[in-house]
Amino acid sequence: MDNTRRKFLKLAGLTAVAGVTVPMLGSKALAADHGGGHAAPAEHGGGHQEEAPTGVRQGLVIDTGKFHDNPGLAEKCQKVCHDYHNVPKFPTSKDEIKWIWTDKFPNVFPDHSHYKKDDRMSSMNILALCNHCDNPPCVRACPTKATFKNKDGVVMMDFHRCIGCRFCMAACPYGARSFNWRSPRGSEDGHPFIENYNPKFPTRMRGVVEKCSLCSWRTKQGKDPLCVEEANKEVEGAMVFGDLNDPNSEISKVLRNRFTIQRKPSLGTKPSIFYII
Amino acid sequence: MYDKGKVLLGLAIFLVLALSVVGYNMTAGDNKKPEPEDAKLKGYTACVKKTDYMKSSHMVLLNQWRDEVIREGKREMVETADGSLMVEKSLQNGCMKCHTSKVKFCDTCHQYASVKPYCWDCHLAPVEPTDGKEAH
Amino acid sequence: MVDKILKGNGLYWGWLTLLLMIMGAGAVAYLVQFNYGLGATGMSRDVTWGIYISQFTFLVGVAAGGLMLVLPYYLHDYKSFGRITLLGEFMAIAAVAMCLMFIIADLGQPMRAMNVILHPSPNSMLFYDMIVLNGYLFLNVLCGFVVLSSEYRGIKYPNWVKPFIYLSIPWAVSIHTVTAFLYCGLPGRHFWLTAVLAPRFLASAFAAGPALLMVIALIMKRTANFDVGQTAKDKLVTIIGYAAIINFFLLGCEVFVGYYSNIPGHMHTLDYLFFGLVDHSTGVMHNNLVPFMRASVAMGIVGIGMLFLARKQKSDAMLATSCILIFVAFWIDKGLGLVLGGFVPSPMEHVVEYVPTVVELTVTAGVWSTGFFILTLLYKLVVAVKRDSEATLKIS
Amino acid sequence: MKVLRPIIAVIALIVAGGVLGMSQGTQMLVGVILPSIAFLVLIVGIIRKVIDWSKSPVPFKIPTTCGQAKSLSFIKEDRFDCPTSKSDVIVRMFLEIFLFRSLFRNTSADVKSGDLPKLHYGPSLWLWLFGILFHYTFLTIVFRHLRLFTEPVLPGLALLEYLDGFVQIGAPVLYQSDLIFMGAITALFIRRLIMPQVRYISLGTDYFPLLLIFAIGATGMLMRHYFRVDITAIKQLTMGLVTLNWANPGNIHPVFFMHVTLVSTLMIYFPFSKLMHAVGIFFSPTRNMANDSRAKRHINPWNDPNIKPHSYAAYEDEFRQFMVDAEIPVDKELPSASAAETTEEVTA
Repeated sequence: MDNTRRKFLKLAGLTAVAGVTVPMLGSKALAADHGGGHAAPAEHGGGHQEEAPTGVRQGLVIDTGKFHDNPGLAEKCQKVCHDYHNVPKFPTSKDEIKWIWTDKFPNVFPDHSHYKKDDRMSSMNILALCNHCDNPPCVRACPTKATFKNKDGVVMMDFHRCIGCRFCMAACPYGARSFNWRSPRGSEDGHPFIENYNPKFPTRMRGVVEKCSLCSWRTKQGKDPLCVEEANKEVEGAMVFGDLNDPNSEISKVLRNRFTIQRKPSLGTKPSIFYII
Repeated sequence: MYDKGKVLLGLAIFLVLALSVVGYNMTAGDNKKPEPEDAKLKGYTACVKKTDYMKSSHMVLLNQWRDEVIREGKREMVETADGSLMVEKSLQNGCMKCHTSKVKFCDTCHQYASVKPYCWDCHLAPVEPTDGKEAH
Repeated sequence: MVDKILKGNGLYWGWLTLLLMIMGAGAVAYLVQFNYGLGATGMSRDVTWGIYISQFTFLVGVAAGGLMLVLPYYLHDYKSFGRITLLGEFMAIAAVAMCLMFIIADLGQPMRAMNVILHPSPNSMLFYDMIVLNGYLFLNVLCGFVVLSSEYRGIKYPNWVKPFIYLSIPWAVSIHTVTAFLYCGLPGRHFWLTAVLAPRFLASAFAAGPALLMVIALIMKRTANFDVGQTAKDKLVTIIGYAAIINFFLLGCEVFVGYYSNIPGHMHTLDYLFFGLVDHSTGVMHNNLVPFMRASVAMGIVGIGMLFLARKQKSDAMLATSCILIFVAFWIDKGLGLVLGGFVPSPMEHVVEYVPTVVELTVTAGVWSTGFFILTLLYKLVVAVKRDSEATLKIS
Repeated sequence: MKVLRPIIAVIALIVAGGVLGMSQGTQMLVGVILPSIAFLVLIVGIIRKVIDWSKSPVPFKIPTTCGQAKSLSFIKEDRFDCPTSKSDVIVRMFLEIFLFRSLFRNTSADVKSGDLPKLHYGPSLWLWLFGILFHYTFLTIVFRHLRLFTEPVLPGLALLEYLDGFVQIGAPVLYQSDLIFMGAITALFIRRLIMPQVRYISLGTDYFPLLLIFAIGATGMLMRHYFRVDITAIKQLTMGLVTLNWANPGNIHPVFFMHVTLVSTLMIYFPFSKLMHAVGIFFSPTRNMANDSRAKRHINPWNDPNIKPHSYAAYEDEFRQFMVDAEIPVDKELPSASAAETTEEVTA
């Protein structure tokens, strides 16, 4: 076989690795640009090592106002996520599984005073999802390393390894984790829990914990997470995804310019999800 | 011979048990080794490893891929054994692209060897054209 | 020695048969749960641990409580405990066995349980819990059987076992401390997030464990004609009583911190447990556990009073009643309130209550029966060997 | 060292199997011909032995008892330790075969030195424990192997495999029976080596089967977990064996042929060795007889039918005169003269 061709292919493979460098340059620009085969440096993490010694830390900014002004947008985000990831819908709330969902402001931010808040805010439905904490208690609690923080700062689940002890669920202060109380492949009264299987993504089996993975399978390719893509499709800037440790990333710019809050910051978990109120 | 009846009965039971395996297979009919049906995707001429290796150790490779992809974030593609093309490190989106039928490819040998991997508890098999419904 | 469990009277075999039947029902219920998934239980997305883990927590205490029976004999050479020391060790074996069964019953993927060893994660408290529980089981099996078989052989236990006995004493403290750390290291669960959780666990354990043993000893006095002796019982009363008082003192500390500081997170669960809590988003009052928790406090206080009175009046019946009261009080306190209360309110400030299902209760009954089955066999052994050796002593 | 020769023998077998399994030419020999012959030897050998045994009479009734025999109504009888009926014997045999009961009753005596040395008898259960673990896991493993000898695979085997590999460790999954099996046989072997009195009575024929079976287990586990041989090619070969449709083995790793050589050796060795206790247990007179010698007459099976029973009374009748002459006391005196006369008169 042609040696140069082999080398080229290897290089092409490495562009997938280089995908992690994508967010640091601003996800918008590169998401469009992707596929052109960046000749990015092969080394993981690229060149921002000196400026941010902690490496990549992917995060999200959610502009709650934009969601409030566009009712139904949050539900669309949830649908695109749950559809793609084969998240089942159970008839009983006890069995419920959700990766991204909405709840009222006082429920999402119980630590913040709700007394004499404006009507807009108290009626707001806030998008909630795994906070991908920089200091995740769930990862600390997991006895098998089935949940762990990856190199991008994303808290991941390895469904193959989870023993279903639910220690992480007790540890998570954000209620972001769901357990497969029963088989997601089943059905009740003729209604399958997963209406349309997405053949590109696995389902889970009963007895494991699952949650949002910040679409790590996509972000590696330089794309935004599904919810971000969906939200921004309708309302520009409703959600911003990027590397929090890169001062030049769009998300860092947003965070510098806007007032944002995090959920339960007093617990020291350092969430990577920020909310513009 | 003492206790003739009992001894002969015992021997008969022993012989029947010992030879029942032969008898079972004689009556069970076709017991030839089935050949997995292979449908390669256009352009692909080889798998990611040699056939011999894949036959004996595909589960090891799959486990290795799983750890690399999920745990280490090494999602880069791998090239086929003859270096011709790249394959995604994924059971659903890689392997099953070429081997489009779980029933005809995976199950043939697994059934023959009585192996029941739990891959398919979570991973979705491609839709089988024969019966039209999803095989999961 | 082991063959002694095969000889017993009708009562013995009848009791074992009853236990076996409940165990069988538990096994069937577990199969149902295994096939359906943990959804067969009353646990939910918000209350993720139920009666299994709460029983586990309580039984770790019972196991650790064995320490209070072992320590005086081995460490202080307190001879009156000669007959109950082994009972304490064997109670710990049965209790730890139940703990392990409850953990397995609670796993979503029990077949992957070995992952805890295959992928050791020293950052997880469950990893240490696995080590200390299995270690404690090993230590008690080793020490218990070596000491018992030495007695059976009419000799003093060998010296090499002494370090293991001494090790088992701090180890008993460790099992309950680590189990408390499972809870009190979790941010965002205010009810558990308290430094006195481990001391409170130990206090209630040192009361509940010996209380159970006292009840069993009184039953054995009647059915097996095996008396642990008045001195031992009197000493046990002191241990149970003071441990129970300390537990209530620590509970009082919790209540003070919660209500005087007036921090909502610290008050919510106490409110829920003793008065009921309203879910702000629905306006519904939730107070399932209130009668239980109030009864627990009442039974505990009455039990402590009766306990000391029983000693004064030398009444076995009153002693048994008081011990049962204390045991049940702490079973509710730790076996229901502590674990279930910790999940209320949920991280999203919703109040979701938990009611165990029949399947779940049957599995629980099955595990308890298995524990009592093990306990019966072990105690049968102890009684038989003790009788033999004491008879030999009298002859010689 | 009596253990040395068995070790050498087993190593030689492993090497031979490996070498022969390396080339296509000899694979047929070691993979097909050898196991076929071995199976025949096993079957024929066992049958021959059984017939031989059944021709050997048990001269006396020797129903070894371990408990109170049936006696007066107020004495409690120990039914299964001293059975008097056939059904109780069946229970005793069942307990013996499935629970190894006589081994469970094993006791050991030891003297503990102290101020006063004490002799103590107590149960000794380690041998029973490792023995029963070894036998039952071996049985499980044999059953599991049926997946290679049946097509379609026997129903029920899948469940057995699932339960045996319930704890999902590794891929292919590790069987719990394999682990227990290897542990138990190792313990049985070590027992022979470290206990002086057992070592003293152990011969090469005691070590050899243990080592052989250990090697079978070890090669089997290596095959599954380390070399990961092509299982379908192996099943093709094994199915050829049982359908008498011998196929030329395909491309199979030599470790498989080591395994087959060792198993074949075991099958050939079996009928001529102590391993025949598996069959012999049915023939053990101390276990399979009812203790009814007082209730039923046991006739010595090798009695010559021409020799009639000769009772003492008849003997005395025959020799009374001589006995009286020799002044040996007799039960019945010689008929007195008068008595003789009256008799004669009556007869007359």
